Amino acid sequence: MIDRVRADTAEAVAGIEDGSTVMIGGFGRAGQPVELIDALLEQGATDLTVVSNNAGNGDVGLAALIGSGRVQRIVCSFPRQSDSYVFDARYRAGGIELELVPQGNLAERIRAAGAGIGGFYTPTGVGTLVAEGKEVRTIDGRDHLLELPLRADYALISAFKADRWGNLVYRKTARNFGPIMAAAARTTIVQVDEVVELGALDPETVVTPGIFVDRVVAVGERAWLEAGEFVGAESAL
Amino acid sequence: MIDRVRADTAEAVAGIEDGSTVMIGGFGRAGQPVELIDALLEQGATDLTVVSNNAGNGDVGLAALIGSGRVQRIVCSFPRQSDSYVFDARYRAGGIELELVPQGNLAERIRAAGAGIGGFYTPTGVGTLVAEGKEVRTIDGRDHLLELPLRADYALISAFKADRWGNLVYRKTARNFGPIMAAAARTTIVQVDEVVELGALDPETVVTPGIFVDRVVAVGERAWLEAGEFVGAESAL
Amino acid sequence: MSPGIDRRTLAARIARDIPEGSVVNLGIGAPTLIADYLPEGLEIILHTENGMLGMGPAPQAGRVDPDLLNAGKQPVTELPGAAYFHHADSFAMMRGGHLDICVLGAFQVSETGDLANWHTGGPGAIPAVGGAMDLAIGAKNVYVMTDLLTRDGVSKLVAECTYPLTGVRCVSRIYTDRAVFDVVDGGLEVSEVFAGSSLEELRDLTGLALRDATGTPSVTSGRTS
Amino acid sequence: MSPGIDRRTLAARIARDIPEGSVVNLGIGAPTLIADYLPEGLEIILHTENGMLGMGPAPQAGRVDPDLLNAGKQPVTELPGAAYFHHADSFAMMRGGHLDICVLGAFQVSETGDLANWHTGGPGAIPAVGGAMDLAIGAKNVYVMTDLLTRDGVSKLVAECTYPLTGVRCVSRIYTDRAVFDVVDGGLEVSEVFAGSSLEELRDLTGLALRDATGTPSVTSGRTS
Repeated sequence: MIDRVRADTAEAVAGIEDGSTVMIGGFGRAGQPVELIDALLEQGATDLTVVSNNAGNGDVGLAALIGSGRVQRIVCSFPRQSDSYVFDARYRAGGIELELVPQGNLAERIRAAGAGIGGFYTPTGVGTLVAEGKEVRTIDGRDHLLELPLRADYALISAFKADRWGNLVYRKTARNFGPIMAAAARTTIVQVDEVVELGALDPETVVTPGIFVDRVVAVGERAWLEAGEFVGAESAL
Repeated sequence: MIDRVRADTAEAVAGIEDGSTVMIGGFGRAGQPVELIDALLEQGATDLTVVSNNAGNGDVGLAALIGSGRVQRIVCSFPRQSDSYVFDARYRAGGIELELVPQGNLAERIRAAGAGIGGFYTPTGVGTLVAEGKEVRTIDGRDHLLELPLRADYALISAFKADRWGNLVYRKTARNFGPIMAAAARTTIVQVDEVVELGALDPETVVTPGIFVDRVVAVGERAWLEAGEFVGAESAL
Repeated sequence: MSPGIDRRTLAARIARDIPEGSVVNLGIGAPTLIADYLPEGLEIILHTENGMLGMGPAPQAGRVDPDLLNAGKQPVTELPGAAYFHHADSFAMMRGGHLDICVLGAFQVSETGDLANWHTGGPGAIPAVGGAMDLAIGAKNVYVMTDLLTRDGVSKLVAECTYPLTGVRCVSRIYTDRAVFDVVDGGLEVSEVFAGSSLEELRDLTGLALRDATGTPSVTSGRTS
Repeated sequence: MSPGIDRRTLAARIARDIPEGSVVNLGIGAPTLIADYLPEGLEIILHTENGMLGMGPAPQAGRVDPDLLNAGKQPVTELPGAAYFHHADSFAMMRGGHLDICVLGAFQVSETGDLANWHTGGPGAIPAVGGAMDLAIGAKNVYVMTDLLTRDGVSKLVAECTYPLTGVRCVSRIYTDRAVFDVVDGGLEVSEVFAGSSLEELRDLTGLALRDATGTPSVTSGRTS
């Protein structure tokens, strides 16, 4: 029997080595695997390279991981936000290396890693600072940059529901980087609201097939989903 | 009001010019837009380049279009099948040009066209006949071929249901090339079993958003779907 | 007092140029205001790069869904006809030329349509580009919404950008508080001047040789078939 | 009479080497038979390149769904846990190295693991490659299932392929009606000889310097975490 379900988040993140490259899903708070990041904080791996769209918000999740000094390098598109003070301070102090990648190139590089594409030509970034050091090639009269795949040892992502094979469905804009990160990492770890019976997910609507998933952990349903009322949920954004 | 629904298949294929490149969805019979191909036969456009996985089966659909002499060139991965006699005869007589592309490179080239990728490096085909004339590049110690996007003037595809914005859902393995061809063509024409009200398709399960679709035509529900019984359907394969 | 129109008036002005059926991405900040002025009853589809078409307005108080955000991480809603997709698919839409219009803010726009809107290049500045470069090169029509002058009174329309670029020759139209400019071969054309400004004054403020096209109706191209 | 085992016996033999949890693509033709011998109760996930994981056996008579086909365009069924996806995603799975095993037919396999299985190269032959090249370079383990000899008695295992290649150095194991061969650095190893054959005879038939590894247990690598 294939059973990718883990008992708790500690078991889900077990074995992440120092020096690993870890992709972390989410766009702002939506889809950010907060409970897995907390478990990674607890687990202790250090000298990490993190690939994520943002560089953390407030003091929790990715911001806390960065604040702990365990992230050596971050690859992202939008580190600076109104509440990214933890990253900001560390970056200004020279305590973290930043590779800034336009969001679409970030997504496509992650997709390329999962899809076995050795590299691709993109018009995004031509003539800008992010083109520095990159091959430029004119195709059909338009300049393109060569971009290379972005792989990871681990992906930590958040989905809505999973079955024990690791098939995933997401919810609204929390889908964002989940499907492509799941395919780009050697080991993909997913937190979900709920694990359902095999066969309970409609095969037409599975977004990430279990082939891309290694470990699944249920972190409990969020009260605001159950109630259909989102009073006070603003503070969770 | 955005309304991409057309009254009939003739209206759906109107305006296809001689010399057009036309993508035709389907893998075998599944997802093949038979009614749209029939309408294109009737419409009369000639000197076509067709992009499709196969080169037609039996005497109908794509085979009939090829048999009519209106396809000058075909780009596909698997022209020869047990019942591809129409293509076979025409090819042997020098009446149609063939560009053979491995199926994964075909799919990825179509995807690249829709995704604005100028070209990509793929390990598929290295050291084989299909590598002839192509740039080889070693990336991370592995040889790759440079492949370029495959665009079309028109895509004819088949889906299960649509709304008037052109949002599409597919059914089982009939999905195949539909989503990527829809994005790769300047004008995408879709036949569906049924057009449903805007809002009737669950936004989580829309596979092709209407942004990729220009014209939709309902060709009627297939009796075997209604009945849930597929007696005699073998003959339709 | 400023002789220009205010942001909301400008947002409403831009909204009038968006044809029904367009797929539009409104950038973070001021361009987001445009959504409030899209004509009731016309179907215009909003794209947000974090994976959605058919985005609706902000939710009512107490109805915030933390899984449903726009690119500025603000809560939004879902309209009938919406669709969700992942980030690679979302940026494929942009890069593949499927968006009709995007509206972005700017630090500077050059008279050839170069855009600078992501980085001051100053020492100590933390760069953050997000999806701006992808939008700038991807949408069929890239519009800029900005004040003509910085707070210090310096023109944002320039002969050549001095800030780091977002994209090269990508902007097609610039909506400012004083006038609307189109980027054409050979420079900028003024298609409309708002009350309180004049073409002479605009030439003075920008130092650019602005062509007068105020008599010509403007055209927006959309997906037509 | 042939001294080799028959196709169904060979299919059953291959099925025994597929560990639970593997994701497997069975090529068109003989390899499709393997599905019939996968051990009941073990979860092995079948991939079909036309867009499905979790493919089940052929439907009962009268229950054919024309929208549900395998790569050979034969009707199949859907198992609990299945998923559908489009062609680019399906081949991304292969190319990205996510399939554990594929089993392909062959015209020729070289002792360095080159595979020829799509084109005789003969005049008048119509080439058709399908997904073979993608499978050959993509799956973690590429197995070949074939008779050792052609109908004319010529070995399909060769020093170098003379037919046009499908992939270079891609095959890891060859299951034939006479023996099982592993491609290792420096040539072919025989891990198992079926009744009626001997290593000497295999060397004679193939003309290759086959190493004897019949004492060593064989290993299949799968996704383990």
